[in-house]
Amino acid sequence: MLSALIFLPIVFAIVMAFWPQKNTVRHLALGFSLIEFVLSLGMLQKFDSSTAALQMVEQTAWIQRFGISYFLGIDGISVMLVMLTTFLVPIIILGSWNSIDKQVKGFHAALFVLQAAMLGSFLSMDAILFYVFWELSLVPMYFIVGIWGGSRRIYATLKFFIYTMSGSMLMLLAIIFMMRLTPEVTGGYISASLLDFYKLNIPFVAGEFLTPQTLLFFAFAVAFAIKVPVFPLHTWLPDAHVEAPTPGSVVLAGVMLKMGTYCFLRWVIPLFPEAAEHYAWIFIALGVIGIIYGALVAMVQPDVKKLVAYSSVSHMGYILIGLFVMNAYGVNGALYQMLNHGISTGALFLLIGMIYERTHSREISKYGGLAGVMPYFTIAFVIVTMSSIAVPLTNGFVGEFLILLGAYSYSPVVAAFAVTGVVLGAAYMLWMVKRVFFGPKGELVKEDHHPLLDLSVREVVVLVPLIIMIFWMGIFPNHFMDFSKASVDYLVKNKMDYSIPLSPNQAQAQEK
Amino acid sequence: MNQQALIAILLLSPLIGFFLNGVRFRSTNYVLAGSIATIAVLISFICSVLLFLNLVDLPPEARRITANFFEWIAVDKFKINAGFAVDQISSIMILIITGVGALIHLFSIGYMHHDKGVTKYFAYLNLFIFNMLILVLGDSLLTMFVGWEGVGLCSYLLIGFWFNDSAKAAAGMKAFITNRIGDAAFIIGMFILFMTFGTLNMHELNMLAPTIAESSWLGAVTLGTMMLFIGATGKSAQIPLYVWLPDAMAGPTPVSALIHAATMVTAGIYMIVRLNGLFIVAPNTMMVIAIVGAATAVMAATIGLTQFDIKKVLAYSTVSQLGYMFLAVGVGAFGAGMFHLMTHAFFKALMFLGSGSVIHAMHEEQDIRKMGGLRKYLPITHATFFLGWLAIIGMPPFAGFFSKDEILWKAFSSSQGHILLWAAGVLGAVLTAFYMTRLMALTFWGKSRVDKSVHPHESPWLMTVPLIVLAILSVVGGWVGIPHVISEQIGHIPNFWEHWLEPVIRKLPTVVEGAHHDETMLEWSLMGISVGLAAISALTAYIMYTKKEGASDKVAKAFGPVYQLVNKKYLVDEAYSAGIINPLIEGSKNLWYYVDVNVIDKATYKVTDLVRGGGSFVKSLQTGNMQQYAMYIGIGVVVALSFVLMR
Amino acid sequence: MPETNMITTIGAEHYLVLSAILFSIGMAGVLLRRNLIVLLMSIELMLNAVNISFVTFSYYSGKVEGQIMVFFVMTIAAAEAAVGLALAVSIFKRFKEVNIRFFEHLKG
Amino acid sequence: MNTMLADILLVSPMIALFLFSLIPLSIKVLRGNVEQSPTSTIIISLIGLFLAAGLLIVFGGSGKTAFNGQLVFDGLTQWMGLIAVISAGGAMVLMYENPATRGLQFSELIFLAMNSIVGMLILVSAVDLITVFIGLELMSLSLYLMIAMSHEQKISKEAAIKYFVLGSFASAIFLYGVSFVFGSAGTVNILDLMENAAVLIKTNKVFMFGISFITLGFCFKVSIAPFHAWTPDVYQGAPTPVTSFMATAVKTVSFAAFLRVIATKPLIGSENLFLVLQWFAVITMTIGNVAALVQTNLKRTLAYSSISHSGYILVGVITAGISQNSAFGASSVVFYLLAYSLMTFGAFAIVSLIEKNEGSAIQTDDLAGFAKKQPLLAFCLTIFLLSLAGIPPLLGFFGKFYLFSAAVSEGLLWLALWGVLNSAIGVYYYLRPIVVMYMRDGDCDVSDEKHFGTTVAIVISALLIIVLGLASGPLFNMIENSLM
Repeated sequence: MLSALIFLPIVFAIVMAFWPQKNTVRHLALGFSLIEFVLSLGMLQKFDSSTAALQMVEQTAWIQRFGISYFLGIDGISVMLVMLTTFLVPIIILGSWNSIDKQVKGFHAALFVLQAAMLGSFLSMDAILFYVFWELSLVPMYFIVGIWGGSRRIYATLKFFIYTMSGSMLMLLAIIFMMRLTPEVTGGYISASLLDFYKLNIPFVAGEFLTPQTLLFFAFAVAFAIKVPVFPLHTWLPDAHVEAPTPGSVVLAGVMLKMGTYCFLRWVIPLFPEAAEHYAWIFIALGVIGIIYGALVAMVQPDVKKLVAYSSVSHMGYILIGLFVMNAYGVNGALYQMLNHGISTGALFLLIGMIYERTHSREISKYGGLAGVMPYFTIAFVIVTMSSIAVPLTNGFVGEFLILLGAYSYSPVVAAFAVTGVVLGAAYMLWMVKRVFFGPKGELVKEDHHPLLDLSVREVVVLVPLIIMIFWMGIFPNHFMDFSKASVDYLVKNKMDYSIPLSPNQAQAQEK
Repeated sequence: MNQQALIAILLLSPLIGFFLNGVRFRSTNYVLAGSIATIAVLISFICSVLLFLNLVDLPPEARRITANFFEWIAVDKFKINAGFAVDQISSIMILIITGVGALIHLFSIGYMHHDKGVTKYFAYLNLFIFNMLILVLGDSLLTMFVGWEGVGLCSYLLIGFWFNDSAKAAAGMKAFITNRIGDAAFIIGMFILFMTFGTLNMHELNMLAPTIAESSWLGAVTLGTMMLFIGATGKSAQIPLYVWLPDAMAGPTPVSALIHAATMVTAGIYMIVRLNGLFIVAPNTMMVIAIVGAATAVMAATIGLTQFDIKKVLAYSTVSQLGYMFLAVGVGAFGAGMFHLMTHAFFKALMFLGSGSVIHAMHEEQDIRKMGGLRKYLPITHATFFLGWLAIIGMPPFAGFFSKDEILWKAFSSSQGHILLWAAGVLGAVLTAFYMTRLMALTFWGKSRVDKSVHPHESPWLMTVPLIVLAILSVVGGWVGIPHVISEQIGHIPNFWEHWLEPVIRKLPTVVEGAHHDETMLEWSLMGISVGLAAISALTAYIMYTKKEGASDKVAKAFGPVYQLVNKKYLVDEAYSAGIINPLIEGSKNLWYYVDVNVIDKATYKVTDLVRGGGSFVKSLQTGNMQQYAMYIGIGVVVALSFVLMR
Repeated sequence: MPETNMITTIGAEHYLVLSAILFSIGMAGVLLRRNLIVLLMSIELMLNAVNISFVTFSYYSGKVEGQIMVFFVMTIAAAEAAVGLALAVSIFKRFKEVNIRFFEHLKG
Repeated sequence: MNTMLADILLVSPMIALFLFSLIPLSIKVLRGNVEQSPTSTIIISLIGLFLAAGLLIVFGGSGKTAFNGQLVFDGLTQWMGLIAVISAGGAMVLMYENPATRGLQFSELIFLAMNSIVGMLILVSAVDLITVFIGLELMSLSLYLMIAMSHEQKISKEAAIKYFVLGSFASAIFLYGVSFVFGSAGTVNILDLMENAAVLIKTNKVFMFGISFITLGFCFKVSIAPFHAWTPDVYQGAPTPVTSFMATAVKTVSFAAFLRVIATKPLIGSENLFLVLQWFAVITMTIGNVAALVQTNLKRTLAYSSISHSGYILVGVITAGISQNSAFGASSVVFYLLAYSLMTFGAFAIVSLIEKNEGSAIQTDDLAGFAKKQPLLAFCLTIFLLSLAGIPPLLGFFGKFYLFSAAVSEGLLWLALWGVLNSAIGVYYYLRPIVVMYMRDGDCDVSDEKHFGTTVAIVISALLIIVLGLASGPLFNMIENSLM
């Protein structure tokens, strides 16, 4: 089942690459992505949300010499992110219907490979398999930004690739090092299985930096922190977002950034609990700085896409705090906020893409009074804005509130600083909305030679699911959180001695 | 009918109205839009009345109807239901909201009929009612917060309703962001309370509140309530966050009446009354509330003296009146605060609608210097406005008198009270009387200064009917809470208000000890002082602005710089932009420029430059001369050998 | 290795030192001379130094393999000389130049 | 007689190669110095290569020694020999289709190439230092001529003469070392040396002197800094097919011999030599990567990249040297060389295709628009470069993975750390050509010559890189088992 989820997109990509007809490529891609989404719904239906156990496990030996196996599994931590990925891809394809006009086949093939790699990173339970998918996801993204991007696309895509790659190189070394340690717990053989990694008890000495656990912790954490991105490592993100084509931005913000935060939860915290706890303050502090810094810098951006990119830095700061306070509120909230950010920022990028298609400009100062010209577009944009600034009954509120609650129970000071993001978030988003949509008609809005048509039917179809999700997730968060609660609560309770439980028949299967 | 279903209908009816109008927001059919919206609110009003009657049927201590529709957020110990409660306090609120709301909807049909966005307008208005109902019915702080932010959103949308005007859009934004500052504090307050009591349910919080007052400034209850109060200062426009409300007058006038006078802005007071059990054990918070309330009441009133925009005057008046309410709850007079909330809702809504009628008549002219003598053109408006005026300046037996008097008495007599608070209240009353009279005089009385091109005319019945209803309410609204001292004299009319609220309101002891008679005397005399001073003040204003031309200018000149300062609203807005907003924006630009571009990226480039420099160095070694290469080999051999053999 | 006396008899050390000196001369030649042909000669010199060293070791250890190796080395040296000269000739025919400083086009 | 036959069977691949190398040349001589069609030449030699590879597979990996312990035929011989033969075969296909090498003297070129391969096979199987030297020289001497003889090109002559002078210089150093080993240990057979080397290393400075010279001689051949300086010039100057030949086959067998000498464990028992090699590895990785970063010429970039890969492989060689009773390190080296040969071959093959005329220097920027004109080849080049950069799931990643995990398992964490840091630098210049191909507009195309064979070879390499990458586990097991 999970293999099908991962490899179906690869098959799709191959079919795409050799598809003979140029003009049906988009329809085909849309169909494929919907098939994938339906498949993931089927997976969701089979998913048992009452247990923290690893489900739908698939394990086959891959590189026996190193105990590397093709080991897939899903639990509450990953299930919703998988759904997010499969949910966003059809929307992205539909959303980029007109904006991608060269090498259409190549684009969709890359998109499917990217989807497979992202799903693979979420589902892998083997360190090397995970690493393979993790790195693989860079390549299609690299092409998507580099080929279909804006004018400084090459600079941006290289920056993106090298930043991320530098971090993950350290992680590779850390994985190798950890594999060396596994014989202690497996009874003599090397293993790259995450479950065996969890059993490791890596020595930790508080306060001393050069101890294995601390070093490994930072090797992993830096790799993921670059991806998230955490404050001083974030500068690739605005460039990548601004230069990426709309679908690229959506995937990047919607799913790829989540890979970083997801891995904090899947890898860093359970594997190095002492170090994570001991150095949590660093990441919480960086999260707080990220929130405030991202918001302040977003406020003064002249480019609307860059503004949203910096808002991502701010939002990811929340998620980071939620993860590192390591209590049920924070972690549940962070996991939920990952979904929220995926949906609302994805929607924002789609909306910006739609207006960019019409005017070919993203400069805020050239807009103004758009609300009078494109009312439906404005409604959608304002709804998404509200989600982004976490107005209650939209999805953003639930996540942000829980994260703040978690932060408060960790330390009121953290919450006090983090809560400024609530104000600043509203400030930069609404100021942007005001400048773009309200006021007298701006330079671009006035011009007659390209009439600004309101949303087309296709664009409405793109946006409606996202808007439905915004409210559904805001009003009935339990419908979504129930899937992850068991796993997250289990993780929070047992983080010092974590191991994903296996249900009896799965344990048997693993024996074999 | 099932109580829960009633609550559901109450809530959903405006929401459905919102959707019905929302999906066809471009329509200009104002009759249809207005009818849908008004009927939706009317249905809610009927539900409110039914619920109120149901509540009356219950025994006083069991007067509480709750409805839990579903579990909203449940993580670990943090469980919040989509739960709503109708009790003595909220039942009054929903009556006010739906009742006044319905009237204002009706008024709006007339007022907005020429506007292209009329359907959108009604959709927003319904959405506001929905959120406001959630705010008042929510039985936990978090559900209240949903409405709290929701009304903020609607306020944002409605203030910026005419978004083509940049200033109006900016006013909406300002309102939202200012409120957000309060909301941030509100969130922290919720956390403190949740961590302390393990629940956010307001009923439970009141139950769990300690019985002994907390004296420390850093106690959980004190801090928590203080944070909630900061939230309230945002929503209810108190110092230091009041600045958004005057700007909010950019919205259509009925909106000002509904949101920025009658309902939304009173949410802060409502919240405090709802949590009176908690606030009362935090005397420090109470003191701060009282002081802030009194200060706001006086300060806003002084600004009101100098304004020439009819809506701005009313706006500052609202801020001032809200200050009164905070003064009331700050001295522990929760019942009085609620009472003033209600009467204020009546007369301030009336005055706003009246001003709307004037503006409508004057073709969007809002400057009172260009009005005058409108009495003869707008008789109904004038009559209703006149009644409202009497109510607000606290002339007995109009609504404002009873509530304001109650507050002043409590400010004097409560254990939390102080003579200075009382004095501030009286000063506020005097100033209110003055500027309100000035407003009346400049608008309706005296000589007409109306521009020749404008031909004022009385508004249609759709607009005058709500005015009349509200005027009646402004007159009789206060009679439900006639103080004992008066009721004893005029035939023992029971104080319904106090009686009704008694089970849910905790009271502070009165400190003015002594014989019952002395107390009564005192109360009478205080009442006399305030009413008398207000009357004198009103008379002065009347003379100054109708009889003696130019007197006002002389006074203004006499005050000179002080007048300028007050006229410029104490330069608070300017101070905020110079002290906070501009530095923030400039600082952010620098942050972006220095940290992102010059530090982080530069550092990255430095690393790349270093690597590239290394590359260039290696490149420079590669001269192409093979003997040099052989030399490298030789050096390599020598170094390696000496290392291998020497050590 | 038999006992030797530095002063009275000519021993292995002397041969080895000679070999080292020759090797160094050859090395210096490769490093310093400009003429391609001299360079080739220097390389031959180095190889011959090796040969001396082989013979010395062989002689003093009484093992004959060392001398056999010299044959191999000589053969290969000859082949190398042939190839080297062939290159030199073809280059000279083409460019009329045997100064190795001429060949510095490939660099950087 | 039986031993004789056995020995001959063992060396049959070399014999076969030599005989097949004679055929085209003889035909040319018999026809009165008239060049026969290059197609038949290449077919004959490829048959020879296949035969040699087949014989190597059949008789190679038994672990037997031939000719009185001069040659050994074990797993290492077999694997390295196969890699060398196959990549050399690929290079010969390039020679056939590259305008710079496919000329009047094609049969001579092929003859030299085949004999160079014979030298390689001797090199990988030699266990006697003198035999090693002979193999080395046979390989190198042929190579000097191959570089020089392709057409009247100034830079190829220059490359040849540089390579020749420096190569001979290094050979002399190597040989000088051999003589000292002989002098101190009384034998130059590695198998014999193993027995008493551990003692000699601690006690005998002359022996250490010799061993160091030998090691440094190898360092030259595999272009370890600071002995690398010839590499960029020669790789750039040589005709691209010959460069490909050098960068893959020659490097592989040089490393094989290096590995055989070093992995004879006691030899690296000297702490100091061990440290020196580690430093060399670090310097090599760094120099290769940083210098590649600032190159504009594509071939030169690949040459520096090849230097940096030598650094990575040296890490593996060192690991193999110090590991006790484990073929892990050695297997990782073999695996890496396999990966490296495939991807380097592919990269050079594409460069060879793009070369329009003799001596055109392909700059990285010249690739602009290649993806539009030749999507398949551009895709393959992408695969090669990503594999070189170590992006999973391609073969290059697993090569690095095995190499570094071997290093980590032997406690060489800092080398592995340095290696991964360098890989991050490497990513930049490996991505550059991809950027140019896909993201810039231009009209880069392959030359008009026929290029069917090269294309097939490229596609096969690309497929192998993907497939072997996914199936790297069993492959690695096979290698390790055969090296045990």
